[in-house]
Amino acid sequence: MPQRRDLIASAIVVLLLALLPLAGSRYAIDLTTEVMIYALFALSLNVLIGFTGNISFGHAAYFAIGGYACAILLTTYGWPLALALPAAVVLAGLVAAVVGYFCVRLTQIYFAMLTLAFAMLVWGVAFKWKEVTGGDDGFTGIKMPEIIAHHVGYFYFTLVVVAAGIAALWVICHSAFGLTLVAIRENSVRAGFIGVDTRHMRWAAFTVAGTFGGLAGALFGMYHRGMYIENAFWTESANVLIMVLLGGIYSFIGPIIGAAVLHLLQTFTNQYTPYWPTVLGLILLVIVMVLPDGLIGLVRRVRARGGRP
Amino acid sequence: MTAMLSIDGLWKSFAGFVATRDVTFELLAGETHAVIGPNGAGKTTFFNLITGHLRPDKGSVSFEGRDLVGLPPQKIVRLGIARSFQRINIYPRLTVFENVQVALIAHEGQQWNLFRPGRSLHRQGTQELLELVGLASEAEETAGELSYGKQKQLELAIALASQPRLLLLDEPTAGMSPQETGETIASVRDIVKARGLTLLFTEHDMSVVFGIAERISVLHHGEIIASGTPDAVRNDPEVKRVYLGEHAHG
Amino acid sequence: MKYSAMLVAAGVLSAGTAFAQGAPIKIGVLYPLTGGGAVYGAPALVGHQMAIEELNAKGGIMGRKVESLERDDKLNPATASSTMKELITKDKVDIVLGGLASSVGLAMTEVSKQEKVVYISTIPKSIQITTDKLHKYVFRTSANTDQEGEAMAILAGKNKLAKICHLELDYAYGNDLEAGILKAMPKYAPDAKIVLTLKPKLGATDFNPFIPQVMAAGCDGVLSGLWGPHFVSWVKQAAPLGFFNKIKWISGGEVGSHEIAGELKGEYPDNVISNTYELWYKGNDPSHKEFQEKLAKKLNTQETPQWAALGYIGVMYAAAAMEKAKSTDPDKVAEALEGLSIGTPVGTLTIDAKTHQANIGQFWGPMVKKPDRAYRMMEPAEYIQPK
Amino acid sequence: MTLTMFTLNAFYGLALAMNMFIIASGLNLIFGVLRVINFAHGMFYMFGAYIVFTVAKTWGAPFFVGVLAAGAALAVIAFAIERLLLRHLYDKEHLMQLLFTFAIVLLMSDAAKMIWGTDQYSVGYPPGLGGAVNLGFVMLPQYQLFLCVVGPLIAVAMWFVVDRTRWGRVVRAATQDREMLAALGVNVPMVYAAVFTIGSALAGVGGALAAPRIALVPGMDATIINECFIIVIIGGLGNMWGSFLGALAFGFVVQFGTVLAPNWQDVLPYLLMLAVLIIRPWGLLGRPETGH
Repeated sequence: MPQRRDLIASAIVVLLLALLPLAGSRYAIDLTTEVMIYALFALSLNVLIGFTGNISFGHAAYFAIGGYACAILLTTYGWPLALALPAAVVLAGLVAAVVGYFCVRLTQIYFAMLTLAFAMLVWGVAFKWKEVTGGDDGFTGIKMPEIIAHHVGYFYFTLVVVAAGIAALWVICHSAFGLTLVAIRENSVRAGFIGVDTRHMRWAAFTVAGTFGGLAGALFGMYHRGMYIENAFWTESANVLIMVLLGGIYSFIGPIIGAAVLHLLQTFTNQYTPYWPTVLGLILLVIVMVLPDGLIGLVRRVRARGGRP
Repeated sequence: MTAMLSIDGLWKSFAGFVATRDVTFELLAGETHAVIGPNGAGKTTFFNLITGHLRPDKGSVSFEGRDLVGLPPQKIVRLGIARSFQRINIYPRLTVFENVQVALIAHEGQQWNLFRPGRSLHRQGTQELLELVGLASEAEETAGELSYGKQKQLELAIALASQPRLLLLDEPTAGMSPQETGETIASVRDIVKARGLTLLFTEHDMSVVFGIAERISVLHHGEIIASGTPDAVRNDPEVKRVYLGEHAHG
Repeated sequence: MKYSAMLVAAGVLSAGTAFAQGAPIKIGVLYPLTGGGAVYGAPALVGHQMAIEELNAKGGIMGRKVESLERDDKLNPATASSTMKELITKDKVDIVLGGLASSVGLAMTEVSKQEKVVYISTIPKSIQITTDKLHKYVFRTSANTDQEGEAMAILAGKNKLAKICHLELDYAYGNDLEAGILKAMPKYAPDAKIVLTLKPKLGATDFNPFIPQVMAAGCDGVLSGLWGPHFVSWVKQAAPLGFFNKIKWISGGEVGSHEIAGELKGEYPDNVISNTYELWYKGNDPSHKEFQEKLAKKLNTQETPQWAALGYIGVMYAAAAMEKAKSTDPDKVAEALEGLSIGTPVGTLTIDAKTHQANIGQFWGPMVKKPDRAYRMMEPAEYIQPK
Repeated sequence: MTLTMFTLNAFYGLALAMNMFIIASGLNLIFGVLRVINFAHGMFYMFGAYIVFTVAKTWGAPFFVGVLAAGAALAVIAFAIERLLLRHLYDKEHLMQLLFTFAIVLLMSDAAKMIWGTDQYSVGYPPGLGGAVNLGFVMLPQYQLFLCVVGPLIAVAMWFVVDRTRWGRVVRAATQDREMLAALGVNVPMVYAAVFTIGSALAGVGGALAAPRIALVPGMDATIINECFIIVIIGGLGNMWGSFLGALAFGFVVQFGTVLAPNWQDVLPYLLMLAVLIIRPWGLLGRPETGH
């Protein structure tokens, strides 16, 4: 069974990550924390894209809701983390459920544009509800529990939460539910004719995606000690969409790889040149013209070629 | 025998073009019934109206006494009607095995299970269905890469996975070589007999139609112009004029 | 003018100077270099680079070579936050400068607080940086919205405005500037009354919903916080209607700078009184001439933009503070910055020990036609400096 | 709101609508025929504006020569993009086409920075259109009046070409069934190239025509592409009169909405799209796509 192999590989990755702080580089710790958060964010979006076949242009909305809610509950209301984090995640999921109810009535580009419209509404609320969110000054100065205020503590916290989140998504994506979603992506008409209520399933997938997106957002806000309206803007939605596509939508781990590669590339490119758009543009051209399955597809193809001489 | 499916005064038109015109039709439990007619006669529309893909403008469709009009496809499937499609309609990126497995999951209502690994469910049942349609050896292949004939067989397996009592097959041998056609028809006939299914199918190959159908209905311009045993239909003057006349080679 | 060429050459340092022992001093800087913010970020970075080159030519800071690490903040606070952390934790910079947007300035203020590294805000005006969010390590060498608002109130009083229409962009800077103006009006323009306040959105390109309202309100003057492209679009859409014929337009947002005047040329309207940090044709200090000549040479044009001065002053303050502290230790540098006075191209500036705000002023004045020029110039230009 | 104000706002709403329609019509044409969602359309618009700046202001050519130059330049750019790259993507998934056009946006944004730098620019009104017409109770800017004429002219011209010419019939047929066209001996690839070229040239012309009214800055493409999408979507993708209607809805909602509820101005277009899509999921004049 490949599952056991995957399990062992994942355990090794988590273990290696857990050892990272021993290496002592603060920078590596911070960067890895960021990558883990983006990986969860991208993975949550892929529940919609890769597993259900619906492209969302507004996934940043749930990221922002999770981030803002957690930040505000911790700071303004002084809730303990053990309550604030779940509450933020649930709120993101609830909003996703409400928005999803309307969006799943549409398909393809209309679906995408409606997700965009709702996301921009979330952005508008974050912008205008200044008393609560800080408006476009951002919500800074998030109060953090002592135990995770230090960067190493926060790294382990993120590692545990992201690992748990990814594990949960893995279970969901490989469950009967997940397999049925894939059937809907592949052929939603046929799925209807085997007795699947495709709209309800897509709605559920939308909610799952929003919930985990909210979790990633909560982690993000605490990491930066601030949430900003830019986090809800459509450019953020586009960014995570590119992560997913870069990694490859047809595999579970594709988006994780996409998130890591895009974020690291973006970070390193910015150290040398402000011409990041050119770099990204060329990467996208390569994906589109020669790597439609993303990086993971490339890996598979290379492996397939190696395996069958 | 009682009527399993009764259709009464069914109408459907698209932008002024009448695709189904006042169709009244009865399907008896356990029979093998063919719907024939020239291209554009409205056969696929007729199937789509029964299975909920389209909503009729007028008329009623009832299955075992239950009104189907207005029900979405997924509800109708659950009542015991499954279908295949004229154009290939599978999940191309899933494996052959998963194609059938998903249908079994859906049939058992397990699509809402977020925790049980999908690939561990109904392995036995999937295997049996694949063996039934002769795809056991291709189980782990990607469905979209199968030959045309095999994809048709896969469709049949998907339809059967819903454990239907009534099976609707839309052109099950379309695009097949004569040899494939023969094999397919033989297997369909065996399955229908073994499982005691009622079969309603459309088909352009007259040798197939007259080979296995117990009763035949003829659609022409959306109307049923004749219905009865193969012999009765063959000799129906109206059918001869509008249909067999045009396709004398049939 | 194309600053993009400069961006490519970023980080190239003057060679040939002998430096004392010791690792180079690292100065990190963030400006927006892509997208809409690059209009300001790119020239600010030019000034920054010029100051670094000068320092190294003179032997660096405390005899140590100065290294400049320049990054694009993409006008995005989260990017700025990550990048600033990276500069601190990976590159081990001794101080961080820059920012443009208020939100970016506040995000950098937050990182500075967490990481205990000095941050000098060189463009962001958000009042919060030096009030609510003030901490030991954050300083500002640009003006803030209270200072700008005060100057506008003074000018409203001087021009004897009675009925004022107030225009601000509906975001942090606009709202803060509005508060600054309202705070100062009772003192400097007690007779003036604001009869209409309108707030177009940030990034608006179409001002038709607002222009008729202002024209119908019968104001004798407008106080405006519409900067850069907003001002330009407003002018283009309002001028054909004769908008500027009777109304005095007193504007913050540096639309009195040469960038705007030189671009609008003949389209620049009458009756505009505005501000700018620096004017290539007017300096407050003898050192301005030297600065101006160098900048002109670097950009290959006499008519240089104002933003370079802000980037330049930030570096000068960083250098002076380290020299004074004789250390790069953030605590000592922060202490040195408190109350520190230095000469800059726009005159001697002092950072207030309590508010951490430099008393940088701005040139204010009417934009007038000149017979020998294609563009308008500020004349008389008055340097209004906060006390 | 007084009657005068109402008239003015109605006029400005119309002017905004026409300005947007000129740009959105090209986007819609491309989608209708190629089924490609062209994110680069906003960038083409920005290039149009910058090109008119270079031609009319830097080189001193007449404004309308600049407009034609902008249209021509974008036609050449678009033709090259279509022939060299885009045509290989028609049989791939929508997502890939989307990413492709996004890549073009990124590359062109940096190209613009290299060509024009990061300064902001301004283009003057063409002679005779820089003033206002005094109707006694209101003053209307001449240039806006001019745009109110050009917009419908383009709509009518497009309607004529698409609905009344042989070439238009081919284009319309291409939206229905590509295989059929090829079977009829029509050079489908060239039809596609032509449509992409014309649609993109319209973006260039739209940018050039918008240029005298606004400041030209990097990033001016971002807002416009979102707004064009909204217009095309609420009108019904691929439907020319739908886009016209969508532009009108957009113009009036944004103009009146901004006057009456300025707090909502940042999200007005999105609210409009939200309302339309919830009530009419396929846009005002769009039809649901049957099957899959």
